[in-house]
Amino acid sequence: MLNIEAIRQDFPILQQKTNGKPLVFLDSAASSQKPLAVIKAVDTYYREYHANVHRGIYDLSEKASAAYEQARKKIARFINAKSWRELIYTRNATESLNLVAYTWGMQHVGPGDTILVSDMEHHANLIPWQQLAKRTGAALKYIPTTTEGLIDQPAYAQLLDSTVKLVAFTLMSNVLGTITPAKAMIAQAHAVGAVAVVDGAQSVPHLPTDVQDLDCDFLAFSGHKMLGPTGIGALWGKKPLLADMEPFLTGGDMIKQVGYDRCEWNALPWKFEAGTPAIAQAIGFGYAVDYLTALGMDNVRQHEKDMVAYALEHLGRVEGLRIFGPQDPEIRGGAVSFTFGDIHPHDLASMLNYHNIAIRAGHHCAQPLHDKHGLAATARASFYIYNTLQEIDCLIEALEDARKTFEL
Amino acid sequence: MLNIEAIRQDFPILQQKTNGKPLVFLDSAASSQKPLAVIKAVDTYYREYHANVHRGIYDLSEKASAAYEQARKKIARFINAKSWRELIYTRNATESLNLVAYTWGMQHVGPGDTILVSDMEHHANLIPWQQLAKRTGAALKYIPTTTEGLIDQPAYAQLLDSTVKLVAFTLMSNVLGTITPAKAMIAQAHAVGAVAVVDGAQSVPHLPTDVQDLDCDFLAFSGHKMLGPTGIGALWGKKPLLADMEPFLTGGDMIKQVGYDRCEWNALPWKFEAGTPAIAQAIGFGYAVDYLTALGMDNVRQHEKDMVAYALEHLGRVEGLRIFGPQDPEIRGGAVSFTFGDIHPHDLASMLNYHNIAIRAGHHCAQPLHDKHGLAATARASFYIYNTLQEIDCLIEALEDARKTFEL
Amino acid sequence: MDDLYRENILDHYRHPRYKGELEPHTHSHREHNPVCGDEIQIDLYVNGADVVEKAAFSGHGCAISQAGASMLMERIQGMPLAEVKALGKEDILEDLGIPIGPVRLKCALLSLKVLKAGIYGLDNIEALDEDDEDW
Amino acid sequence: MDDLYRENILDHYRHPRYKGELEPHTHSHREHNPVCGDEIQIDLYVNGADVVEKAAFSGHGCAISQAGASMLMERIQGMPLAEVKALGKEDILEDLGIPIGPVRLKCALLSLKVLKAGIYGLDNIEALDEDDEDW
Ligand SMILES: Cc1ncc(COP(=O)(O)O)c(C=O)c1O
Ligand SMILES: Cc1ncc(COP(=O)(O)O)c(C=O)c1O
Repeated sequence: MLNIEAIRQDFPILQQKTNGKPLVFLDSAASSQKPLAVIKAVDTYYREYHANVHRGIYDLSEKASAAYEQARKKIARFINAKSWRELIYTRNATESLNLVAYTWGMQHVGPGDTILVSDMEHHANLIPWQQLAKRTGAALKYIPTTTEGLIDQPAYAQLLDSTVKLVAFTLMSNVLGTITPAKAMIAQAHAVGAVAVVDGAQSVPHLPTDVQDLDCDFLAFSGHKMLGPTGIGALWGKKPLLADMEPFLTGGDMIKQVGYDRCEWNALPWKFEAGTPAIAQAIGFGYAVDYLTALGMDNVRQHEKDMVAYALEHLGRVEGLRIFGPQDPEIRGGAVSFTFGDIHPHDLASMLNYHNIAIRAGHHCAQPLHDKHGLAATARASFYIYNTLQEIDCLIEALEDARKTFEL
Repeated sequence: MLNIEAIRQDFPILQQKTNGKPLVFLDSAASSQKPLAVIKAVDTYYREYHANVHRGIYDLSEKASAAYEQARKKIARFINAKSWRELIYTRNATESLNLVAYTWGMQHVGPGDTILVSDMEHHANLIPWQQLAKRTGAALKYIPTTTEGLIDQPAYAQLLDSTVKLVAFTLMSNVLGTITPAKAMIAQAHAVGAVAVVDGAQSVPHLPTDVQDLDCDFLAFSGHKMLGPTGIGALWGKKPLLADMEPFLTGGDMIKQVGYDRCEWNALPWKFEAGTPAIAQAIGFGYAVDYLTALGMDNVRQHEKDMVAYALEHLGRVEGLRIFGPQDPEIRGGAVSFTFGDIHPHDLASMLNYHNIAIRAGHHCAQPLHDKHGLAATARASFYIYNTLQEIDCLIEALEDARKTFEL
Repeated sequence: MDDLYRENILDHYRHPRYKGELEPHTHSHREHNPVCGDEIQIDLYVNGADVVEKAAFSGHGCAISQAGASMLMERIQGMPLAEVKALGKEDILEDLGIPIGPVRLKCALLSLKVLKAGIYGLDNIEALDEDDEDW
Repeated sequence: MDDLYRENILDHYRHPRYKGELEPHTHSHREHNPVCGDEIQIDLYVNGADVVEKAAFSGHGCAISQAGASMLMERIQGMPLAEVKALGKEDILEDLGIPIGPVRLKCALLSLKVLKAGIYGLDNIEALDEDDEDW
């Protein structure tokens, strides 16, 4: 069990009040808040040991390099990687997915091949594949989801044939909350010889992750959604795949040897990290992972289930409120998207903001999914380790206020 | 004139002592230290107003978005851009250069075309062009530099013909210090219809920059070398060029509209910023630019000239010490590379580290240039706004100590 | 109650003025804001003296965009075209009379953009956006 | 004086033991560390009893890599091949007897890598590196 009150003390931003009202932050699916341990790790880095990494032969640089690589190991262990060499730092999950598309994709996908993507993906796990299909002449096909937001399994099975080279899908939808049956889907993809790319942007922060058990080929996630700094993310990939891939960005640090007309790439993971990296951010990411590890990801998940169960029950009772996605907390995460009568989600978000409640409104970077459901926008409340059941009550109270204002 | 003592007070790291010795940090060409204003800007961001940007309809997100975009305007003005829309955030100069290679390069360069690059470039402004040449079938040719490290102007003029589509060169060498005659070189490139890419990683931190006066087409630079956080850099480009370019990374935030099989890109600059950006880092970068602007870039440059003049004179008198690059402080920046007898630069750096003096040793990510000069490695001392003439004296004293140890 | 939704705005939202299409019209333009799904069409009838004799809007969207459009229609009835062309952001914000953050600003200004694009005959309202905002 | 350059190391650097090439040899391998330009070749003569009867190194580089190579040569003269194969990082660091940061570690370990690559017949010492260090 998480001690939420103790956790809340670690987050300076939650101590703020606006017009006497505490902040009710229900937008962690977009980006989480940061605990003091992470904020201080970054601060201390700049105050005490900043220097460029890897090449410096002086104490500061050695200390910075060690911390940078230490953080990588923490993050790699957090997802149960086989080796820290499989963990590549990126800016965010988006860059991680683009990296795979630009490298593995451009090397292995061609005309006649198929790329499979679920139809509920975030733009980050959709547009890179559209672009790859355009560049290579491959076909891009969509794995349909049911009205409730579940992967249409028979349809998926049918789409899988020998032309499929790559399957990409989210482990947890940022709109519907759906947790996909990733392990089975990956095995099915492997059975036809396809590589499986998992978007872990929502799942890694909220669920225990074990890439060896999942057996996926690539996993993308972001630091900022899991208590870490902005500007840092990760791509995990299986070593043999990464080893065979051409580099993505090129420049300093990713080479072993450079001449005027040839280059030899550096060992993994540095082959994929060109230029001065996000050093402070990587270190902060490591502290974020420490924080989550100390809480225990099973506990993090349990708290989320409790929140979602409460939200589904109580929000579900609000008249005129329509919740999207699976109704069973066991197969969904803490992003709860909804509409409220005909109040435009933008108006709803503005109203709630007046109550110092932060939710998101829009298509949440999943416009095709919204189009498919005939919606321009939804409102979304999402939860994390610092949220309480009472905050859901606050949300409901504010919704009732909106009902009055808009004469719903 | 800079008040160096006052400036030093702003840098927490310079207050440290190791074994009673203050830190003599002479590796700012690799990465600069950070003033309190920047450290605190990042810290305050996380404590008080972190939220994902652009789409949030609540106070935190609006505040974060405003600060993120405000920083962009500051940075754009710092280099005298025509519009803030020309300023794209990247991770670092390396990513900026890769962005140009992957987008403008892939769209406009083909077989039979020529890419021109100086032979003293940092790997970041070299390998992306090697890769582009390889991918497109274009020829990559090198603008030679003289033994002193100056652009060989007649050779450059001769290389420029109608096949040249892109010319890329540094405005200030990170090894030799050379300030290239960029404005003239750009005009010459334009005269044959080529686009001019300037690597400003070293120059933007150290010199006043005016992209409208230079008339370059693209300028790449990094925040971390100019007092800013790690994990943030910038690409500036002329609006018409940027507008015609395909996006680089794709995903959230860089689109206007997304369907299952088509996309419409967002307006500049966001078309090139996919996913959750390095928000805290961009804001910190803005504060770094404020700090430099308050000092005045003319003063920053003057201090550097004073440092270099002193270094060339006094280091130049050390027996057995060989300095590379131009001897005239007017045409060089504050990176001073040297060898000292036959002491290996790595040994030199380790020795100096013992005196708490941080210099760099190696090929400084310019291996071909080192090969060309028949060197495996050099030692490099580099200066910034917080360095004093006395620190050069410390360096010289420590070098004399190394002479004794190695019986030079 | 929320400052953002003062009675004035809610009133325009619930009871929009000059809502509908105009026939005949001299100008008609429609735009869609994909981010929130707001859609506004504005029809004008401009007479020989270059005066907006009639104006009407149609479409749907959030309270801010709809109230903003309704207020704008009120404002421009009988207005010389030259004055319409001179209308700016400030005028819309003045009408709404509330502080508006960057995301909602797009909602608030949608009708003005549609109006201007209609008058200037531009297909793409983003063009206006960009030209306006180099700094 | 710098801890890193204790008399012991400087002595090996200035007066390297077993420097040169071996003829005849049973094993010879050379590697180059592009980052610092260090280059080391190690020649071995291993007899029928699988004992390193003779070992010598050649090449050039920084004090750490050269002293490290010299010390390693001293250590392995007359050593059974099985023991040579069992040599590790720690042994080299013990010989050098000083704390060594990550960049200089590459210098310190270069000779060990050349030795192992020579014995195992690997072209690429990086392979050893990677296999060694998944964690
Ligand atoms: C001249 C030059 N160009 C490019 C770079 C690359 O900068 P970054 O590592 O920040 O991408 C550097 C920094 O080392 C440099 O000195
Ligand atoms: C499911 C999913 N995938 C990918 C992303 C992209 O993450 P980022 O913006 O950090 O790159 C997000 C975040 O919005 C997400 O929710």
